[in-house]
Amino acid sequence: MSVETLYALAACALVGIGLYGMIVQPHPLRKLIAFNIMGTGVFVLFGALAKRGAAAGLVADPVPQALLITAIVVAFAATAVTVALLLRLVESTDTASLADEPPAGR
Amino acid sequence: MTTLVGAVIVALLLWLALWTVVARDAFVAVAGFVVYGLLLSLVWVRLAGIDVALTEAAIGGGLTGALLLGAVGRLRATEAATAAERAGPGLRVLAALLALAVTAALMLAVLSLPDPAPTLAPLVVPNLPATGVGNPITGVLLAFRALDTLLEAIVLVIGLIGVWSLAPDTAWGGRPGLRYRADPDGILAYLARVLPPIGIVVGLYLFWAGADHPGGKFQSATILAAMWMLVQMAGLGDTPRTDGGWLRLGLVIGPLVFVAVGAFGIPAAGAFLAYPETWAKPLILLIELALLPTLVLVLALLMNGPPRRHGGAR
Amino acid sequence: MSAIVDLFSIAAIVGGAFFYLAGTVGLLRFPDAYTRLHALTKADNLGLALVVIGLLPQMSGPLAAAKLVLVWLLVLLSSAAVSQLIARSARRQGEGRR
Amino acid sequence: MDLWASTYGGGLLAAAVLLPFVAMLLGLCLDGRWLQRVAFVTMALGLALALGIAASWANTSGPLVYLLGGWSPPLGIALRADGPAVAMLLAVAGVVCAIGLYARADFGTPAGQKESRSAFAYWLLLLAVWGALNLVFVSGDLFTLYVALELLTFAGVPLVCLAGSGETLRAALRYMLFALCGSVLYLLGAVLLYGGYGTLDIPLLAAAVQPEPIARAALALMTVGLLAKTALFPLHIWLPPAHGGAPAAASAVLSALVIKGSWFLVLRLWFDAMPGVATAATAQLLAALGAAAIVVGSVVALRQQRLKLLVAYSTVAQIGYLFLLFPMAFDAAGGMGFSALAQSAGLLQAIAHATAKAGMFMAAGLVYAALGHDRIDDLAGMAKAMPVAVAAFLVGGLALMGVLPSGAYLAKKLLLASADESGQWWWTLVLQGGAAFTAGYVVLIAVRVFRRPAAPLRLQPVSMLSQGAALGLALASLGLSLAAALGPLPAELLSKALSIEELGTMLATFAAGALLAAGLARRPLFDRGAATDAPARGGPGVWFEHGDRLLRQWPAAMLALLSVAAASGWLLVRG
Repeated sequence: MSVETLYALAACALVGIGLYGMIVQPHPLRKLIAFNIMGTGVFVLFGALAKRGAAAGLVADPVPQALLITAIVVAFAATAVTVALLLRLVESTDTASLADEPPAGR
Repeated sequence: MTTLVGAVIVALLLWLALWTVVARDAFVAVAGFVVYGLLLSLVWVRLAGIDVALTEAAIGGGLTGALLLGAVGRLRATEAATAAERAGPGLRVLAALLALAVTAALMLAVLSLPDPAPTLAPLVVPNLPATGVGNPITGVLLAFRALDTLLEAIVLVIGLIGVWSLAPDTAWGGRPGLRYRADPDGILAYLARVLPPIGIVVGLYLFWAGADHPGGKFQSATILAAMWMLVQMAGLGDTPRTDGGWLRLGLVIGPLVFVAVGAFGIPAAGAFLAYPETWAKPLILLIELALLPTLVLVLALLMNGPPRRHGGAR
Repeated sequence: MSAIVDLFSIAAIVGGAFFYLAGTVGLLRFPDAYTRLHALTKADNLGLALVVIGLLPQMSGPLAAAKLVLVWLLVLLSSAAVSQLIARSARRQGEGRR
Repeated sequence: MDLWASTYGGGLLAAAVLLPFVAMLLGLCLDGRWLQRVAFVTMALGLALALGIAASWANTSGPLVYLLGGWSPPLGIALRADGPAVAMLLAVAGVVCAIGLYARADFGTPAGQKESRSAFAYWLLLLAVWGALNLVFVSGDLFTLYVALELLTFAGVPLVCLAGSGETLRAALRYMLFALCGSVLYLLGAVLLYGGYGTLDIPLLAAAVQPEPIARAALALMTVGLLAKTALFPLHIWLPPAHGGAPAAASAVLSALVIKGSWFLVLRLWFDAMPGVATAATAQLLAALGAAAIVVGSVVALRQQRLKLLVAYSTVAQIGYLFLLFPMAFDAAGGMGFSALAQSAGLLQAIAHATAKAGMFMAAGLVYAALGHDRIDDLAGMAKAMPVAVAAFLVGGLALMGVLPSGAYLAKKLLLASADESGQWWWTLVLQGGAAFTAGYVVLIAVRVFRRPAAPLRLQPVSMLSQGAALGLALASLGLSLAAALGPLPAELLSKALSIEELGTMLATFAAGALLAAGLARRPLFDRGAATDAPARGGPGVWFEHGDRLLRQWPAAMLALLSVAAASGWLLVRG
């Protein structure tokens, strides 16, 4: 098996691991970490595909690599916004629970 | 041999990811994620993506890790309550089965990928000279797919607007983050005096190298932002007021110059975001130079969080 | 000539790896923050030094070698500062006064 | 004709995308009052640009194309505007302008005051949403579309918690996390497509894709990711608290516009990027979820105590309608024989919903502003006290029901015709029955507002401009089919509009709606006493409420997400 395929398959597993964490971890921070793992799984898959696309004297296809840089920055922005939201939620309610608000009968 | 090394890295990576996801303690999970980010940079090196490795180490591992570490300390008190909501065994099994099914389907799809792989590299190489830059990734980012890069800068600014919008009304226009008071003779203050000059040189070097070698504005901006935050944390400088005119200007100068240069392309080269042949490299450098302050400010301010307090460095 | 240089590199890097291993074992096995730091900082700094020395003759030119040395100095600086901070925060939290 | 050449007027597309973003950047460095001025100037310019694009499109055969930087795909990025994109550009420009007029009262900065947090965030984010939507409509590249989706999410989420209360923060956080999960799935699909075909350009992909594992996995993942962002039942975990809790001017943006972005992308994927991969069976799944959304959303809407939450649940139901078009695109043989017809119907429905729902949220916000609450049981007398706002609400409701000559009426006609031709009679039932569910909550509110109040109402004055904007949008939705009939759609659809048969259907719809409202609402439809603290009625309505609450738990929603992904993947393979 080529190294690219190995990394591509590992990337699929990372997506699965991240999804599992998104489902079972109740704390939003843990969900955020799981989201980041899922995201990096997608990135590694793209990177492996880029390596597969090595041609014309380049060691890898530069287009996916450029897109990856964009995607990493976007994922960071997402993490920053989510962390700010979470900290603000905890500041104003003292809980980080995402559970449903009490049934509509306030 | 390479496959063996690859297999070891993959095994470690998956183990760390799993450990991070299932760990009981949030701090342990964050620590695991930081290590995972470092290991990931190694993966990028092995996947021949030096530019991506630098970005991942700087932003994905470094800034994200620091952000999470900062958050986890302030969330200690909330962990016990949410731990009570932990999924039961039945749900965990169901979740694992579904995640496994998705993984398996993905793997099947990946294994069915065509061979040889489709690639745009043969299209990039002959068109690169027209952009005047030597690093094909910079060529893609600032010429062929310049729109994405412009939008990405706008994404960051919108993210910052979103973070700022979470401020308490009373603190609006004030300074974000905590005011750090560190021992002026302590090691942190020492580090914050010694490291920034070196960091600025390294950051600017990465920026300059980006046109023709791995590196570029993002990696450079991350290092510069980190230096700024180091100075803040050592108590040597405060975070800026968020209503400052110069600060606001710095936040938007990058994308605005980008749009202006793009518009210049309409009369000069026939299309928005097109560069006249001989001017391509200077124009690209101009865009990158204008983006640098925006990126440094936005990255650092995203780390600082919403405005929280008035009053300055007393 | 090049074989001797290669042998030197291999020896130095293997030596560096050994110190890393020792440092990591110390990190995992030692009882409290101070002894762990002790193992980590001393052994890892020496390990890194050996790896860098081993790699120096392999670099393409003096500029690249200088970069490597710069990397080494930066790591030394940051690890010294960070271990000091960790030790101080451990003392503030009262660890090791049992 | 060369597929990859910029067309005349193509540059307007780049201008339409960049104008709101540039205005946002300028507004960021300007003082509060100037920010608002910039926003209004941008609205006027943006509306003019959208009209210009429509005019250029009408004068060109085929879509408008613009190659950014002169680089043609697959290396470069092309902006393209076909009929659906032009229609959405126009509709969004119109709705944004109306919302802007409405929001002046809530987020305006009076002379001499400093910039306030909420005004700063609202105007900048409104512009950001607009730019992101325009990008969604005209981008021809799947990765640029990913960035557009993220722009839309990052701009939409903070709008939810502008008020800053704990509950809205929680709603925003849920929205953020669930939407992020959706974006990752979308990006994963795009990555797979690049690995399979070496391009992310939509027309190039359409020419290259084959019904094979890689394309099927990509389509399933991307569709489900987008469904999560659109909040199609049972993935509506984040929608009711987010849309119900935001300030009305923000709810209108979120409910009318933001969810249309991800929905539009589903359309793009199914009909433009991968038409050969989508199957009739998967379309049935999407429409089945849509039908469930209509029933559950409408019934739970009837059970709400607050007007804004009722409108939010109405959005859950109306999103369902937006997915009924998918099976109608397929003919009896399983090919995409009716895709143009179904898309037209879907777009009409989307625009009708955008206008009507924005109007309804604005009306609910005005009621709240005037009364100080929006408890449905205490709305007696409002019809007399605030006729314009109440009219906006009810007209919007009628437009959603598909009363003549609303856009929803025409959309329903188109879908019914397609269902007949392709022999899918069961969707005829859903289409006809769905209107009755919508009628349910419209009748409920009508009965409540026309009651005589127990005590005279004391109202705060509200802006006339805001009321006018709300009513204008609702009327636009109600008159949409007239505009559409003047345009590209077959006029004979409206020819039988005034027949006895049609009037009978309408009356039957109202009657069925009244029965549903009487049977399922929290309180009897015509309870005389104003004893609003009496316990709510039980019965089948409660079961729906419980089911809805169960599905909106995080783990349940995530499991539903993965199950829908797995099911659509399976149905794509089985064909």
